[in-house]
Amino acid sequence: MSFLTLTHLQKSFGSVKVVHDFNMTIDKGEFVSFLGPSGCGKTTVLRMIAGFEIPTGGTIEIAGKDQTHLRPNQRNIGMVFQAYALFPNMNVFDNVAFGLKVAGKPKNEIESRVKEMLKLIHLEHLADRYPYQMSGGQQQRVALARALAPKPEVLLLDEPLSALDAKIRVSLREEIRQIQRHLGITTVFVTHDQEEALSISDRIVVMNGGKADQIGTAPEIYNRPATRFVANFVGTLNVIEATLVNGATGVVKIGEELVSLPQPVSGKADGQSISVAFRPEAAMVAGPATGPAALTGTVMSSNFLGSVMRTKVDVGGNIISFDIFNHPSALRPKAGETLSLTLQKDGLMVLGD
Amino acid sequence: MSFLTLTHLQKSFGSVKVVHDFNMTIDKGEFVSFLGPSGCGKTTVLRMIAGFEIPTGGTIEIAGKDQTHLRPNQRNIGMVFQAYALFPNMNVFDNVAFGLKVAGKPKNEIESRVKEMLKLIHLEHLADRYPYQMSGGQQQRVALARALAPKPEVLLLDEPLSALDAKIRVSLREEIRQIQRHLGITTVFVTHDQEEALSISDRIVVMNGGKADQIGTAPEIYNRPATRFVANFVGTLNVIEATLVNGATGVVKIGEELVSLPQPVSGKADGQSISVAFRPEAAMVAGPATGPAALTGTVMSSNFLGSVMRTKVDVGGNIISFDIFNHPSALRPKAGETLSLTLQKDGLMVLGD
Amino acid sequence: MKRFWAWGALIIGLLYFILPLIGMTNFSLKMRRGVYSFDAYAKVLADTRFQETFTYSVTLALLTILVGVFLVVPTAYWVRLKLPFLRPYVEFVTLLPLVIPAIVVVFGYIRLYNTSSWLPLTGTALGTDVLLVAGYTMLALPYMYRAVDTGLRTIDVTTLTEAAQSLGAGWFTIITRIILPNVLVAVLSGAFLTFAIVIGEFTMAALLNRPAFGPYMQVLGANRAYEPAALAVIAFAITWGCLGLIQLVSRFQKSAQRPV
Amino acid sequence: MKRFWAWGALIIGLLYFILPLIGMTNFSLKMRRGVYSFDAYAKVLADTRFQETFTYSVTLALLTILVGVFLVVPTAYWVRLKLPFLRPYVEFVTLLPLVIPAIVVVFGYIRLYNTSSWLPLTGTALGTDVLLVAGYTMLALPYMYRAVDTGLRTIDVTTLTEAAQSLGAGWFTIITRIILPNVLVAVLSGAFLTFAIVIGEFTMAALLNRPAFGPYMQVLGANRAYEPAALAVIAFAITWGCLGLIQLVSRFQKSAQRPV
Repeated sequence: MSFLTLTHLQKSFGSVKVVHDFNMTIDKGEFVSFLGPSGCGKTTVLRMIAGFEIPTGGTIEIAGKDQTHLRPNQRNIGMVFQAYALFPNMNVFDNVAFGLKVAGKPKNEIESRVKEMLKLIHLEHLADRYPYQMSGGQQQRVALARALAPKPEVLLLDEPLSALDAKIRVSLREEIRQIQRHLGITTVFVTHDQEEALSISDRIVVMNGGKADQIGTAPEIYNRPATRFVANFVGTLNVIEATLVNGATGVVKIGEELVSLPQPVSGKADGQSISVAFRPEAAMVAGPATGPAALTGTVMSSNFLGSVMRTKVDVGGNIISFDIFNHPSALRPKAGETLSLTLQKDGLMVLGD
Repeated sequence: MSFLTLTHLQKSFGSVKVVHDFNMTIDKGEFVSFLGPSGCGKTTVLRMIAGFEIPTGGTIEIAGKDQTHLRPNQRNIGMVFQAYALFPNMNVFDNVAFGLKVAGKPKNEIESRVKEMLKLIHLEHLADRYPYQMSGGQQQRVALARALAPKPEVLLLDEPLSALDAKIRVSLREEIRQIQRHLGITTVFVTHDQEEALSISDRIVVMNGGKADQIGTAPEIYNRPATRFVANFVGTLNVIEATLVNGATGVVKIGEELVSLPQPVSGKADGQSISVAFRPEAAMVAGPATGPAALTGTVMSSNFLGSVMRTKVDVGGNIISFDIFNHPSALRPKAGETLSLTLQKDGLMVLGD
Repeated sequence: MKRFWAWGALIIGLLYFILPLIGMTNFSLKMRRGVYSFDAYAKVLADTRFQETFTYSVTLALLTILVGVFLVVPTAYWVRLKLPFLRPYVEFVTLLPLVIPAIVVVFGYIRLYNTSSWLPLTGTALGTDVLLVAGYTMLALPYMYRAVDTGLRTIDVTTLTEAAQSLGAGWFTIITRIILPNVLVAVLSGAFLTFAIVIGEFTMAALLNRPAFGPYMQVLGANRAYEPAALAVIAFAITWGCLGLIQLVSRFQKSAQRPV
Repeated sequence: MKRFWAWGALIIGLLYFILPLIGMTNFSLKMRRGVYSFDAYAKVLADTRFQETFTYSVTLALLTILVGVFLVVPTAYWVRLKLPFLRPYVEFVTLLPLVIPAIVVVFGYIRLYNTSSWLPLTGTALGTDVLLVAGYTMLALPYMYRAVDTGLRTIDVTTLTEAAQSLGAGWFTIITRIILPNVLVAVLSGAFLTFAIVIGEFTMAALLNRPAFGPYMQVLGANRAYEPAALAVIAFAITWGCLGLIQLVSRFQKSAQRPV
């Protein structure tokens, strides 16, 4: 049931290849995020879907119709920009009505549709306001309503939350997701903020150097990163040295403990050393009963970050970060202290390249 | 051993009072953060310490000497700005040397001091670079070296990390803290980012509407917020309704459970309803043995945020957020499910105003 | 210390303009010996030559503004939107009239379009007027372009254009409904400067021998004593009034479109 | 569609300048009947009146630039730093010379400083030169101020000043070591425009009766055929060359100071 299909998409600016062979199919009603550092090509792909950039190669299809060479105003697409981009000379009502007016809809239809949209974003009472009279969060909600008013087939969001304050960013992303679910509109969301992508998406595309490194759900991306880049870009990563005991069964030796990894290990001979990675939350201060893998090290620093406390431990030269939830009566590890950590077996990963 | 003393500081711009009666003493070598939303007056206090603003009332003393009416270039202060503010016409060496040249130091002393500073920030190899040839993080480290070169008595940091990327922000804040500890320089750090303030400071001043709402260490601020504003601004807060059973012993009834709070409750009669607040990490999914306070509710949504999963539960009309650490094999609560939560007793707080 | 110098510089700058003005105004009121009177003004306003040349120059000024707006607004918009790399060059081109003396341009025109050329514009009054408007447009170009470009700088041309496109709008709709309304004040202020320049211009009108206001002022200045002073004060009052109006409009527009 | 119009407008704009230039250059080379020659140029350059008036105007131009820089740089800096609310007014004041005809200013000067006044500047050649420089400075003010202000806009004046202050620097150090080096290109480009304006100016010099280059060009233009064309081409070549140089310098400076 693929709705938006990108096939062998390529884009070069002069001699610089920004997007290499990008392929993806997105289902109707799906919410997909493009996540990556600046310059990875995520915005360029979005702009090609919108029609603002012409692909150097490849095709873009929406609902089975080729869109590759249509001009932006010939495509049926709604777009929300980082900078809101409300028309400063129009009030909220006229901004939302703009697409409908351009399409030549009758006046009463425009009026009822605009009202419906303003209700959706809970701003019915601000219809007469001008953009400069509203907060950033309100402006971005109006921009969303404006994009949705002409009933586009695809909604494109280009870092819509980057210009907003932290608290509003979180509440607006939840609101966007809720509206998207309610309307069932196919949506592509571009962001460089991993937490945003992880929390909001049906699927995430992690992009790096103009191609998709991994496409998957949030837990897949976070817990089973396909490449070293994905593992490092999404979340914090600890790496320790281990010795491969049996590749076929995935058994390695960490310190003095034998640990079987969730997957078998290929490409390394038994007895060779191997890098094993894990997330900060996969390590815990060892209780009385030693866990499946134990590491002993010296505390280097312990930072209170609010809901969690992040402690760095030097384990034989590897710096391991681990998190524990804040607890008013919890003891804070002190620098210089010796500490034993246990690792959750299924949180261990062996990274490819 | 108070080193920097602010006494009854006030500042008005025209008829607008930006800072009301601000009092604080900072010890030698201490790292203090001013945390608050924009417009709370934190930057104005910093700029008064630097001498860029003249207080409407009150005094500023450094090491026992009154500085209130000295001009900025007569004070012995180092300042780092959000916008780096490196001199674009000078290379790194000349930027760092500027303060020493102005002070008329001999040439060989300048040279050795600049080299020492560049070593401190690990940029010895970039002495000949111009600001435009460096990344934001590098420029801000040069700005730090420039501020420290003339051996100021107090270092002022005005949101120095706000313009940087997330990953660099974290690593640079650790570097700043390490250099500050190494030099033992008294430092005031202004930020609107709670995680930054919590992780880096000896003490934090939470500012609101031109005055300090609370001054304390990071765990004090987070776990024992003095006002409702502090509780809401720092971290996420859940609020549930309870009934006060015995104010003197601090016993309340949450649902069907009797819970004794960490402190006694005053100002409410026994039997009255009372709002009890707690952080998302103080709630846990109930195990087989029911904990000190149990709440049952319906799951509304569950968001994967990377290292933690934040779940929202509707408990009798109150929306409660709670976090659990990500775990590859952990089950994700589904919307509509019924869930029991236990609360950690010492995570419960009663908020004043 | 330095504050004193800065204020001093500001005051000197103001005196530059105000002293000559006061002197001249004072003088223009002294036509009747011993008392202040508006005799000079009455004389000037009653002169049919004044009325004719002023009307002529106003007409040409309005034509120049039309041509300028038609030339500059789409160019400046398009350069900002699609050819930003051309911006320094276009800006450079629009600065040229400041450094090429008007006299050069007019000589060029006369050589090119004289009665024996392929397009004998200077042969008829209408043709010469066309040449004059062309020359004025060139003179006014730097101001018009700067004004419009500054206006365009205050809005995010690219994103607004893309937002309008994604909502289905074509170029005509974008320019008339989005771009023009947002740079209207800038266009007005450019138009006004153009007006002021054309009204006061002497060299081109004189060399092309057209009955414009500038040459009339020159002739009057050479032959009379009080009337030219009165004329200058009138001209100044008109321009000052218009400038004040522009400032008012732009202040109003700003306060209506900027975050508070 | 619209792209065609935009390019068209650009080309028309260019033709405006280039056609007259070509026509005139062509004409200036035709002094010797039937063949192209540089006779007209040789004649112009050999004229002692040319040498005298050119030298005079260059001297006055340099003086004007000095006065302008001394007036404008601290003012623009101080206004940006401490009196930003004054900026629209200062900008307005600097625009006035565009709308007050030079003729008004000169009449005012003559009335104020004539031989029977409290400061009889027009009584001596030196005094008149002082008046002329004052008038030129006023004419050049809009360009100088705009240029310097644009230069100041590219740096964060406030923060750089505060950074320098917190490192112990006083005002003199800040202006000479931080501000001036960073706006040097802007000052140069303003200076150059001033130069071009002063060299070509006619009205003020003629009315104050000083031996400047503008009136010389006018006299030559009225009495000769080929020489004025040659003169115009020479003037144009000089200004164009200088403008090109400024562009080069600013391009170099930009690439040396902007993020790559």
